[in-house]
Amino acid sequence: MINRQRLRLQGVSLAIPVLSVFLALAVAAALLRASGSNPIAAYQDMISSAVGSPFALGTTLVKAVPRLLPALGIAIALRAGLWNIGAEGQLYIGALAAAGVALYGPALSFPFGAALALVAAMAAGALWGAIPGVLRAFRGINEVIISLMLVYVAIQLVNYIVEGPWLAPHSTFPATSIVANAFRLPILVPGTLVNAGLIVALVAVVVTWFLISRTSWGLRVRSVGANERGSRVLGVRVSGVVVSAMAVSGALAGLAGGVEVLGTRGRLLEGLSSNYGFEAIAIALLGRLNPLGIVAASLLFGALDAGGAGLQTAAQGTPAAIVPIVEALAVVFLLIGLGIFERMRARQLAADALRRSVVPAPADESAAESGTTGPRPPATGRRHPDADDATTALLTARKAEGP
Amino acid sequence: MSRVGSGRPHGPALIALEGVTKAYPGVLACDSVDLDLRAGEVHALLGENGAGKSTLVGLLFGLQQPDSGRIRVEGAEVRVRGPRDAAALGIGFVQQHFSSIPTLTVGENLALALQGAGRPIPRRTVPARIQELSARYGLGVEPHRPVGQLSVSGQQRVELLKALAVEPRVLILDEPSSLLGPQEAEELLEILGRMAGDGLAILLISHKLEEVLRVSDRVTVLRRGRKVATVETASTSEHELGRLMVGDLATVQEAGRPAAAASPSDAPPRLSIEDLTVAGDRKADVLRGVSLSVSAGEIVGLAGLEGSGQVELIEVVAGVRTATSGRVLSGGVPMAGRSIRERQQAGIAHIPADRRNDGLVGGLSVSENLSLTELGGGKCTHFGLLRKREMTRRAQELIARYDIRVGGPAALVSTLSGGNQQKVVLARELSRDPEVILCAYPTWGLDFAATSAVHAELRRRRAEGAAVLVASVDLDELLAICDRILVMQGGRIVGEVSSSNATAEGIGRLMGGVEAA
Amino acid sequence: GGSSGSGSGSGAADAASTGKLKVAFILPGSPTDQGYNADGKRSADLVKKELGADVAVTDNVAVPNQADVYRQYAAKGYNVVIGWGGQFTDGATSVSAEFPKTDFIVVNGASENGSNLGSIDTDIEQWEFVRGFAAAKLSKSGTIAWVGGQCFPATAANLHGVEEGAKYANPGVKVLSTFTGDFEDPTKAQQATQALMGNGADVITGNLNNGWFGVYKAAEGGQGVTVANEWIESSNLAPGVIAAAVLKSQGKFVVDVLKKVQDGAFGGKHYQFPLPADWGPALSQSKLLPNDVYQAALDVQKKISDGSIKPKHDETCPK
Amino acid sequence: MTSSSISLLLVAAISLAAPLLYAALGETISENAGVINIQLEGMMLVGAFTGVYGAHVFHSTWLGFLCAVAGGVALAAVHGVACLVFRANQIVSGVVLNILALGATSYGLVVLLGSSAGNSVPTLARVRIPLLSSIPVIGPALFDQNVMVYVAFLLVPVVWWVLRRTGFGLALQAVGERPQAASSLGVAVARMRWLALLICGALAGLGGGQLTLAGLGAFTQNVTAGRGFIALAAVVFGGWRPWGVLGAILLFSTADAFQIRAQAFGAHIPYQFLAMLPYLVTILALAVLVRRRRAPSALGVNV
Ligand SMILES: Nc1ncnc2c1ncn2[C@@H]1O[C@H](COP(=O)(O)OP(=O)(O)OP(=O)(O)O)[C@@H](O)[C@H]1O
Ligand SMILES: Nc1ncnc2c1ncn2[C@@H]1O[C@H](COP(=O)(O)OP(=O)(O)OP(=O)(O)O)[C@@H](O)[C@H]1O
Ligand SMILES: [Mg+2]
Ligand SMILES: [Mg+2]
Repeated sequence: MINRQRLRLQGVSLAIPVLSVFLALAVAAALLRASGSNPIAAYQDMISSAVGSPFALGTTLVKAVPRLLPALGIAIALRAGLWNIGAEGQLYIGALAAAGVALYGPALSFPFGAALALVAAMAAGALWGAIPGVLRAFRGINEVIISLMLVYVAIQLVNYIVEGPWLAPHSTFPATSIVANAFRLPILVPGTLVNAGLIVALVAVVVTWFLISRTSWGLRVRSVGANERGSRVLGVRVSGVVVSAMAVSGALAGLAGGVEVLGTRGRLLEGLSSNYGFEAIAIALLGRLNPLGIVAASLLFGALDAGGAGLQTAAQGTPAAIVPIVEALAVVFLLIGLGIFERMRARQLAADALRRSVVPAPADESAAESGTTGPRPPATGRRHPDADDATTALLTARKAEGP
Repeated sequence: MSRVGSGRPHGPALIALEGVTKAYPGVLACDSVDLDLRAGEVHALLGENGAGKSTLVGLLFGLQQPDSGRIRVEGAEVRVRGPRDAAALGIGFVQQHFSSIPTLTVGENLALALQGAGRPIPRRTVPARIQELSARYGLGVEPHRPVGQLSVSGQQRVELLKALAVEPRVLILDEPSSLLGPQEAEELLEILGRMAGDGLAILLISHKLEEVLRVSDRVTVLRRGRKVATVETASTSEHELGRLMVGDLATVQEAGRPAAAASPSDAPPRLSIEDLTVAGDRKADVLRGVSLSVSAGEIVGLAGLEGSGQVELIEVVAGVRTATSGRVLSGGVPMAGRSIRERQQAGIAHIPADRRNDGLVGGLSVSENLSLTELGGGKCTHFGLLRKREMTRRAQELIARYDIRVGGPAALVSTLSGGNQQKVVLARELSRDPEVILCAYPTWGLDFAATSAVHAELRRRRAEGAAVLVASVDLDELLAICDRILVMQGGRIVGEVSSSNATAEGIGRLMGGVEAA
Repeated sequence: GGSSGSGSGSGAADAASTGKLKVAFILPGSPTDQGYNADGKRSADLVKKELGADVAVTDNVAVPNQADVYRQYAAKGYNVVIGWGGQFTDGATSVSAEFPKTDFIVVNGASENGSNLGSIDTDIEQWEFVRGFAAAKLSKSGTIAWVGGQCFPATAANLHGVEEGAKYANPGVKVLSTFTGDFEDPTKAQQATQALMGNGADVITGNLNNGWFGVYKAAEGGQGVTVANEWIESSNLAPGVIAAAVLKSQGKFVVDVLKKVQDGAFGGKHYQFPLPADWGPALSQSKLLPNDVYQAALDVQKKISDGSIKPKHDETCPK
Repeated sequence: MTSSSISLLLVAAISLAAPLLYAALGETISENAGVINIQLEGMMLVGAFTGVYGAHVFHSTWLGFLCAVAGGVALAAVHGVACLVFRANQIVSGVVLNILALGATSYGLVVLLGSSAGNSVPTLARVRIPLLSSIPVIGPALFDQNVMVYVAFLLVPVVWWVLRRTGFGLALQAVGERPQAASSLGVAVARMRWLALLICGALAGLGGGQLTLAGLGAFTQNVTAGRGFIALAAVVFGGWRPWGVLGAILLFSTADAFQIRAQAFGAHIPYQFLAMLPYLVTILALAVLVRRRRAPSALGVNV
């Protein structure tokens, strides 16, 4: 009985993403019809350019990577109770550093050149991310504003560099020269666009998971995120954690910039990122700050982006804006679906408790709360998704921002 | 101590709960509970942590809706959908967790409460209303101070004021005295007695059996969401109530008085504090020239009203707060300039007053909480990597040793009951075998069984030669475990008594008497 | 239509065999911008009209997505895919290698591969010289202004063309210039224009997209301030201030190059277009533009096309 | 700089501040009630669009403003459904609604306003206040602007008064600070949050409308160009209080008005660095004038 219910909940949880994409497509179909396009054909093209062939799948992966890396970083910052809104800027600065090393750095041979450029990208991203961290830790200044303001500064800086000092000779648009092969991330799967950036991203997923859950630094980060004041009382140097978490967060975003320059684009140019760093905020939270969840969420965004090219070209007569509309509606419906799911689950658990009269455990033995007595589904201790926990933690941390 | 109960003959039920049941996801918090409350009585509600007391009274106030069962007011079935309904029915409520908005002033909070109860009054008249209520019940508060800046007892008074402002017929109080000093608690009990005398029905939740015996007319005991019994106070005893609550008293360690101060040796004190001063956030200094010393094998108590500086003193020694002047020496070594971590390594343990916010990290697991102070040094980590297996093993050992009732090391600390949370703090701090133990309010909000466990552990540590400094507002607690008690008032030490010849009344006068000046 | 990476140029061959040309345009921004992207859309319409081709347009293609869109069109069997702007060079370069049977053109680019990738550009300073000349003649204060978005070779050449033309008309003219950092933000452009007007400019030129809306609004707030904008006659957008436009719509060049494609003479080359002798007026006329100024400007245009005036090509950004 | 150019700079600063001020005051109300709106930018953008569309359809600038309000409220309502009803994370919802707003207005621009005739509406005239407007230097900036600029600035004391002096404001803050406590005090938490959110939507919509109906007389794709984010930052910078928010916005808009004029005055600094100026000034001001106010405790936390 319980199993059947649990199965049903699992079924619902799997159906939600599918259903929400479907609903978004249904709404967009009306817009496509209204402007004279054939929705079925448009969607066929959309799906085939996202997942229809090995090449398409590769494109989805390539588009997931620059979202995945900053999202991992944002998740780390959030684990420490910090909002890194500035991943977009850190990404650009990372790209700038990678291009700088590749174009003007030492003449290294293949793996070393690319590796050095990636390290430079991470270092530069870390530096850009650490600025709001330092101001937060030592001056108590809200990291949200600083990291956001630094996005605009970073973009203008990159514009300056590619429009002026590093502009490629005879270029008709603001971009540097193509970097030498020793610095490129090579294509992994011939016949697709999948480059070694994917490996970098996968390594980053594992490393992030490892850092957070397997190192003493990760434990300090989670501790500060969950309770800043308490962590301080327990002897954690909070300022160290704040600065390092923001730096690591920036490093991951910077790495994304490096991967874009050395892998996908081959050079630094204006408009390198189309809001990857901002979308990554949604991805990190949608993935509930959990590396695997973030991988899934960035694949969703990557697929929607890759599908966008198919949809855009098929839907002649319909404004290209149909693509972001589908993308956003899919996520809005997903959010609503998850909300409905959480409600169903809570109602189910309360009903279980009533039906079985699962009595709270003896006093001072709240095993019932920690989910050990009684045949109850797992994970009941976590009524709120991690993301909400992080928000709560963040706000608790704010409270402790004493003089 | 004299009884302050109304002693009036009991009338018919003013308000009654019939078979109410309330389930939370995974927990049946109230299971067919019956309870009736009569005009003019003080009715106490007892039960261990998590027994369902707060949930039950929350139903009366409309904070939650029962899954089944009825609420009757003067015989008629009613639905209480929220505080506005409750106010209309004449129910006032002082919640266990303060329900004031800390950033708003006392006056604004009162205005908000009245507005929420459906009885808004013009903003101009609020101070006058506060004045009037304060005068009637002897509750001094300043209308223009933000509530967050008041001492805990001040906040408690604001809660009372808000409940009384709606002129209730029924007043529910959920652990109102847990943070009050003896004098204030005494005053509160008197007020309650007076109000019952005026015909109010009062429902009082408390963990202090002695208080319950003194003030109530009847007692209802809950255990694991079920009602165990309702008894006439006159015909019961502390022992019987304890048995009703816990079920089996044999598991509870008996709290005996300490043997008179073991051997006040001539050895230099383990912990000494010299002329410590801490400037306050506001005008008055928090600590003013405090000096004291604690020897190895001694428990020293710090008595005082909430806000008289005991907690701050402990925080300075622990390194959480910095002193403006003065010295702290541990084992003769000055602690100035040492970080919290370094003090921990120097053998100082700290059990903070606010365990949820200061002592634990709720979002982490039990084993992670137990390891947080052990990062580095190889016990739980190896070159910066967590030794998960070792952490789990150690956590299991501590869970067993300190009898922490929890599913396992991986359970989130926030899911533990208050008593078990406190045991996690104790286990973590004491597992380092500290030579100096600082505790503030070590049993705040804990039930009977948990309290005795904490006391027993502190006594055991003393026997092993630790120097223990305990701050508490609960004089009975200090009398039960301390060798010496220092009384603090307004940031100074105003007296010292040896626990063998002290009485609660005597210390209480010392604590409060000077303050009145 | 599946989009596989390599070797699927078959669609293009099919289309070619049916004889009807299929051309796709990829625009970087919004075709409603009354500027560069609108000209792209207009060029697409011209191609349809002149060549009877099947024309597809995709707008708002961000830099990171350009190659995907190129590839979609190539895979769908379009014979020619045109990227509207130099920033499409990278996408065209990579996809042209994957689809050898499809031709790729970058407008305002410089790439060529000798087979299926070529580009189109114009000697922009020759047009802008005419605009600069008219602007200086129009100015009563002797100060004109140029408002731009960002500075890179093409936009710098635009500015210098205007400057040179203005100096030619009136050696004592002052040409003020500002880059707002954003072609699209009309509020910034409005602010910049107001500032330039505050410094005495009474004729405003420039190089913007959506930013033009802000220029018009600012000019409307001034006294006797007029605007000389770009691409096509569009004085209906702000009849009170738009005195002239430099007519440099690139559709005609695209048609020319597409004809070469049809004739099999494309050859993957770069095509650079000077102001042609048969261009027609390079300046639009309006009631705000005195006829003598208009006629003088047309004279200048004639001298440019016959080579007696040679505007310099200068790509350097002002320091 | 001469006094007349300073005067012109101030005129520009004040009119640049107005749209930001509407959005930021709306956000101040909403954040005080615990609802964070990353989609402030999106609400401005939708308001900017519906404002122009409304003014075009109804041939009235004032009805245009009304439509701007409706547009902002509509996007706020989507946020409310996602977060207040279905408990979605407020940040995720906000980020995504920005994408939706940009897509939807770009779509609407092509479909509804595509023709250049539709995309040109009359703008508000300036209303010169006699005497006051002739005060040297500051007169024109403060007393020779369009009506909606005056309204924006008058809203500052109004919002202050509502938040600090009315029962509604008290309840709002209670909800943002301690929602559980507020609920037990009888405050209808959900209703208050909805109200605050919709007011924010209305004001953000007005801010967008101010940009297009008072400023440009047209809608262009992404016409807000990040101003919603600046308003969001101003709320934090201003310490969640109307007067602080006003200060933050004036600082930013003055720096912005200055940087764009610096080139016209012949400053030999690359324009990219000038464009950074407002952001750098904000960072610097924050670093120097440390004012640590904390956010409402329950900001972004669903209840
Ligand atoms: N909102 C809630 N959601 C889920 N479970 C809850 C909630 N509130 C209370 N519980 C659970 O219901 C049970 C009864 O809790 P309640 O607060 O009523 O206990 P209590 O008797 O007041 O304890 P204490 O003496 O510690 O205050 C506990 O197991 C508690 O964890
Ligand atoms: N943010 C911080 N707050 C408090 N202490 C810190 C902080 N960062 C590092 N430390 C302390 O600095 C030292 C080095 O930290 P780390 O945990 O990396 O050590 P480790 O390499 O794991 O050492 P071991 O191998 O002995 O476990 C430790 O004593 C650690 O507790
Ligand atoms: Mg309780
Ligand atoms: Mg370690």
